[in-house]
Amino acid sequence: SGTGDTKGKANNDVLKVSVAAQNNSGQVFQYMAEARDFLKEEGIDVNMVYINNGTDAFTALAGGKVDVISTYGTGGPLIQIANGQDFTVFGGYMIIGETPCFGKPETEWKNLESFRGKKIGITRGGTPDIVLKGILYDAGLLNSVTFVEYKKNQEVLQAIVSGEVDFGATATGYELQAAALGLKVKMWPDEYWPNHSCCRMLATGAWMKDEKNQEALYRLLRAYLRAEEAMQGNMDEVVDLVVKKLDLDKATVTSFVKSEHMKYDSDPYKNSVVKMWNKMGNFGYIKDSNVKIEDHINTKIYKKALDSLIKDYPNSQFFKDKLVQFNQNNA
Amino acid sequence: MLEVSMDNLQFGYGKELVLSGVNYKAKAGDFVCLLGQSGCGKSTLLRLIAGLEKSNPTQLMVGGKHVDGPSLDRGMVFQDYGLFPWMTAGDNICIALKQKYKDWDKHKTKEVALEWARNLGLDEDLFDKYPMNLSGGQKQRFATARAFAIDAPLLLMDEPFGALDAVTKALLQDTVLELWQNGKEKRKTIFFVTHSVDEALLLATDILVLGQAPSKIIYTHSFTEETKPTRGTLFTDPAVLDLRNRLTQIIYDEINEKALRVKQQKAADKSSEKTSFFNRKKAM
Amino acid sequence: MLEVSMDNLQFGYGKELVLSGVNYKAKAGDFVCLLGQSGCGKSTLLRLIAGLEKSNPTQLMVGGKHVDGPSLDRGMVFQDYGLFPWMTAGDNICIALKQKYKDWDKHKTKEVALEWARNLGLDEDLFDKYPMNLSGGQKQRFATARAFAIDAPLLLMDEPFGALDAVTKALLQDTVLELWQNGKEKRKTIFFVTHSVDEALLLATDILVLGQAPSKIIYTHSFTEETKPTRGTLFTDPAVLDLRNRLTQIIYDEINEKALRVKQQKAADKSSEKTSFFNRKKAM
Amino acid sequence: MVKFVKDYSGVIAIGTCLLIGYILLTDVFGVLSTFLFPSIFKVIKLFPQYIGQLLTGLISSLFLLVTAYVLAAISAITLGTMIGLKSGLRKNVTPYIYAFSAVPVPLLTPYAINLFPTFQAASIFLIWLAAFWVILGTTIGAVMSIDKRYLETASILEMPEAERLFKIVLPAASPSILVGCSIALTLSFMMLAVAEMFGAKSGMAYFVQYYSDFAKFDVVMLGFLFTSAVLVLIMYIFDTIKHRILHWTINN
Amino acid sequence: MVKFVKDYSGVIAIGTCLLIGYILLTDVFGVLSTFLFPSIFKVIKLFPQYIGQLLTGLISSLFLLVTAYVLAAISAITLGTMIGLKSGLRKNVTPYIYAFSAVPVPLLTPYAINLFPTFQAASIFLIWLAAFWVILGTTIGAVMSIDKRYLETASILEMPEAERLFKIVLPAASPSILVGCSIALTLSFMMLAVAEMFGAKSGMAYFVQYYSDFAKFDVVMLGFLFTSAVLVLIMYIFDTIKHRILHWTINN
Ligand SMILES: Nc1ncnc2c1ncn2[C@@H]1O[C@H](COP(=O)(O)OP(=O)(O)OP(=O)(O)O)[C@@H](O)[C@H]1O
Ligand SMILES: Nc1ncnc2c1ncn2[C@@H]1O[C@H](COP(=O)(O)OP(=O)(O)OP(=O)(O)O)[C@@H](O)[C@H]1O
Ligand SMILES: O=C([O-])O
Ligand SMILES: [Mg+2]
Ligand SMILES: [Mg+2]
Repeated sequence: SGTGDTKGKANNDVLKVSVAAQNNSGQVFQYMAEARDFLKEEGIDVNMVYINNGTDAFTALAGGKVDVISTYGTGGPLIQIANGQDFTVFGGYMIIGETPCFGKPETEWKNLESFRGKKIGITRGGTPDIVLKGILYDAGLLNSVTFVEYKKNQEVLQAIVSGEVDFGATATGYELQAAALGLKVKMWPDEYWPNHSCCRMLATGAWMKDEKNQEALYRLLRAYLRAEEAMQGNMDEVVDLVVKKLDLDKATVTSFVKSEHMKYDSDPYKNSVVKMWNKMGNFGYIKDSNVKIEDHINTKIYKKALDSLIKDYPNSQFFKDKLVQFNQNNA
Repeated sequence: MLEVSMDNLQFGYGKELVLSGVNYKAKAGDFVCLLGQSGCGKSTLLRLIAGLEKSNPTQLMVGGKHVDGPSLDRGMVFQDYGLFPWMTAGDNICIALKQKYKDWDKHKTKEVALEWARNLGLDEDLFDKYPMNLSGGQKQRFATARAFAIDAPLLLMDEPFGALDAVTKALLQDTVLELWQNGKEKRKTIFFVTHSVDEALLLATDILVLGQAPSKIIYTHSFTEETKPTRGTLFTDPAVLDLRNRLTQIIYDEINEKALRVKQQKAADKSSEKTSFFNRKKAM
Repeated sequence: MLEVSMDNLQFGYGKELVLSGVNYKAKAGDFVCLLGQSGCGKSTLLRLIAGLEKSNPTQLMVGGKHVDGPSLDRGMVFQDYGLFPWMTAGDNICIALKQKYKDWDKHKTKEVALEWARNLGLDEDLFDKYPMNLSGGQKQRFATARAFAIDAPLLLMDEPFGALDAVTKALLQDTVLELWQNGKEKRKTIFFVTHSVDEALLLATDILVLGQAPSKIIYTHSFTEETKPTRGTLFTDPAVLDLRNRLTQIIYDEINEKALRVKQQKAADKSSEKTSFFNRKKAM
Repeated sequence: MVKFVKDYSGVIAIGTCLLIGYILLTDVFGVLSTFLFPSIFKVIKLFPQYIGQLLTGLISSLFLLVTAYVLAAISAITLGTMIGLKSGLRKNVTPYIYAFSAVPVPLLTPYAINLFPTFQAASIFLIWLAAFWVILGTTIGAVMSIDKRYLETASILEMPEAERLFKIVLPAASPSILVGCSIALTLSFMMLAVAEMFGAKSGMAYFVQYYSDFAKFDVVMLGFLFTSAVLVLIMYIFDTIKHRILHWTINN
Repeated sequence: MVKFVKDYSGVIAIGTCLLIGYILLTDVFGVLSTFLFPSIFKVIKLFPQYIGQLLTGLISSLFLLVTAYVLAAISAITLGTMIGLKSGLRKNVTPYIYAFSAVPVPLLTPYAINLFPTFQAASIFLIWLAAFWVILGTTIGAVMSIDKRYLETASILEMPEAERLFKIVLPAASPSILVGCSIALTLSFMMLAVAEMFGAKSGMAYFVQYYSDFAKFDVVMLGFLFTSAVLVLIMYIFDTIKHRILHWTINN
């Protein structure tokens, strides 16, 4: 199948892959790979399809309308898998997203205990929801708080402002808006649950059986890994790309792209996924499932891409470090 | 030129009987005028013949066959005209012509429609008006023109000249007679409801008087070719004058009998002292 | 008992003039019958007096004031009845009574409505029927009963007895006359459109004949208390017979003149050879 | 019972066909995705387990629906009648009615949450808004095209405004207004999908969305069936009322 | 120009009032949240910057709208006429119409994505569905209540089915059907909010949703204003056509 020696020369048997993503989360690897021509070099043609609702995206993936989904968190896809969808995690996009828990300035928050008896606004099934519930479950507080569900992060913010809820957790990119509404970040979930796993990249198992498709994913991951390398120390360029692509102001983009609570990472992070799976079982998001999550994580393609890159770029410390990280997190 | 036979015809809206035991046979080519008090069932009878109300298969036959729905064979002028308000008056005639004469082109259809309108004293400039912008008599004449235009062998006309001034009415009566007579051996059969005894005398070969509800035929009169009144003899021939008085008297008696019945009913019900209006009148 | 004066009254729908130069003054208590060919503008004139069409402030006054909208002072019977189809026939009378006699209770209102219906020969069991289930003549009589019930000083009636049989019509003519005469010094002013010269002769104190469009008054006749015909003198008094012939002739001439005009126009337009129907008739 | 079967034989026949069609497409030939279109037998078996939740959902949905719908009917019919009767007013406000109705209700959620004190109020507002536009539109249309003879007769009787409205204008316009009301009712059900997406803990659309988020499409299907049954029942009641109001228009 | 101002003086006056009211509520007294309700001046200034995106959005939205709407109008009027004319059929299918219309269109996105080959087809389906229910409902209602005299006259003339349909049934029912069509048009706009949430790269509702996610509520407001202007324009055209079709009902 794939060869490692595509370096530097345009591939003439270009493979196509369509990737569904939320149009409002920065597709940084994609932007960078485009900007640096990595996609062309790797012989992969990515068609981005923007779908704003997880369920719609999962349906599109299951029905073969798209080949890959990239930014729908971890929890949503795991629920689908638990219910019998033939999805497989083969890579990552962010290991932690910037998913703060907000509150009004006057609302007191010292530690997890401060949540007791309070109302927390979330968007159901989103990463902030699952991570927060996981943390509260471990702290034995899950049954002592009331969760109020919204469909959009905007609505969560408005609900905090209007006092309908005491706290609210949102997805990436709302920090400045929250500040504009006079809200303050009260806690960062990733401080309580490091590397909890955020957006995963998935494809269906059936689709991935085809060797040509494996080759496509392999090329995609190579391009994205190269993009990830290129991003190191170049976050300003990333910010500019996102500003241009998303028509956002620089301050907003900077706030999440450069945040210490945001880690872009293409590693599948099998261990984190399994941990989240187990926690979701604990607090009831996954029930009576006889699915083995390990069957739905494929780390081989990523490993192969990484290995080939180390071979192609023997001088890159970055890829070597990625391998170390891989070995730690994908046991 | 279709014969119509009613054999113990009975009909009611819901449970309430309107017609009961109506027996009559109109020969093909007869011109039958229906007289009768307001509300006695004249329109209902026409609707039955037209096939707009369901009748019992054995009780009503037209041209030897049971009537089981309306058809182009039976032209009708409705008491309330029934013009399509979304078409010009002229198009109301044209669409009828189009059904009958499918091979005519637009031009020919319009020519003939215009001719019919003219025959009924309707100016060409009314042709393009919508029904809502016509006077009562104009609407009525367009409806009549439409019925004439399809040249059906059986024509059912429900007070077609009720809204016309005396002169226009007289002219149109002549037109109908002419139309009917021109048919020669293939004369149309016409059922013509009117509230004017004179009109009936002038037009009919046969006059029927309908009685109280549930209504049956309480009087019939047939003219022969010789006895049929004309405009000349209508007010002079003693036989015709006598017939006019008889017809008027029959309707009058029928109305008074009903008023009496109502009054007795009421007296029985609540010994009301009020005298019915219709009883106060001793003579017209 | 409202006087009506028209001073060079002019009116048209859009650009087309219907009435032009109508001059007339009806004294309070007059019973004015309007005659005229179908489509000449009789209904239009009544609508103007009723305030349903806008007239020029100087051209039409009722009771000394300009008409700028309809009012309870002017009862109207529409040519097409205008009953509310969502109310029973009886409720159509009751709702009118309620507007005029606001203090009456339901029972009293219904009693009076029933009385009016009875006066027009309508059975009590028709009272609860919906208009769509009534015969043409029944609808017309309910509309008349409604107009009578509000007891307006000015009554505008557009062919109110057009759909009635001869006997019922005669009885109702008597009722109208009675109603009008009973008013004594406070007699209603009545404008009554009819297409029957006889009806006009029997009812009117004043007869107006309207001419061709744009229409004006082409003939007027007033009766005095003594010369006013009755049912007895209608067909015997030579003066009345003469007047009837005159009126008929006027309308006839008017119609023929128009037909001639149309014909000449057409001849000029396209040298058509067709003879107008209205010209073929030499005499009625 | 025999009569019932006879009266509804057509309905039952169509239902049976639909059912068989679905079974053929799923269980038998597996044409449809089994994930989104589960076996109907599986769905029915879930009923006892979820009936409690469905009923709770029904109650909270009905609270939103009834409140919003009644408010919408009253406000839209009142306003629509006014606008429909006054052609001058109509000409002037029509562009604004169109302009405001162009704003997609589903995108107004942040505004609703901001402007209203509770999320229930915001939910009611969103349902109200959708129903309002529909009833307003039909009412204006209906009132505009009332046969002018009726209004003329009313003005000859010098009816007071209120009586004219309730005895003449509304009855004359009622056939169209009621069509609008029935569409608005269906649309209100649709808007539950928007209104119960925030701040709700139960509700018929919440139920569907919730299990859809958890990829339990058999339960989702149960929710759809339940919602449909509820609407059919409500529409049956609505039609009975409508039939009573409109008996004077019935032709056959 | 003078004539224009005179004809539309009421419209302009109302517009001015609304504008002043908004300015008072925002810039002057700051009653409304400045976050969600930005200064109108700020919004207007954004116009040149976003006009390109808005126009691209307009084109892709119009493609969805026109396709879905035309299909909905044709299918719903055809079906509605059939059902409205045949009272037997009507009785049997009505419960199913209600049942299917109860399913909230916004919750059907996964099914649409699954069943249709492309995202665009799925989007069109969702808009179609919403418009379809509305037009179907009004058409059935309108056809049902056609004055039976017209049908009687048609049957006396033995009109062929097609002619009866186009010359009698549809014209007689057209006043109500067109009210339904105009509501359906507004609703189609609303459904853009659902249809452009997946697979779209531009569109009027996409635009609003996109900037709403990033809390750029000034741009969102611009999107609303633009959408409204488009609908007002479309409705103006629609009303002109409607007026032409219905000239025979115009009373004043
Ligand atoms: N659709 C209907 N439903 C119930 N009753 C009706 C219906 N149509 C007519 N009737 C009743 O049947 C009787 C006969 O009505 P029909 O219209 O045949 O009378 P008519 O002789 O034509 O009267 P007119 O001379 O007044 O037109 C009347 O008493 C009327 O009230
Ligand atoms: N709304 C309208 N718009 C345009 N023209 C009209 C309108 N109403 C009536 N007309 C025309 O005005 C003329 C007078 O009509 P009007 O109804 O007053 O006649 P009429 O004397 O009452 O006739 P009839 O005896 O037939 O009822 C007619 O030629 C008619 O076509
Ligand atoms: O993008 C996130 O799922 O937070
Ligand atoms: Mg009759
Ligand atoms: Mg008239």
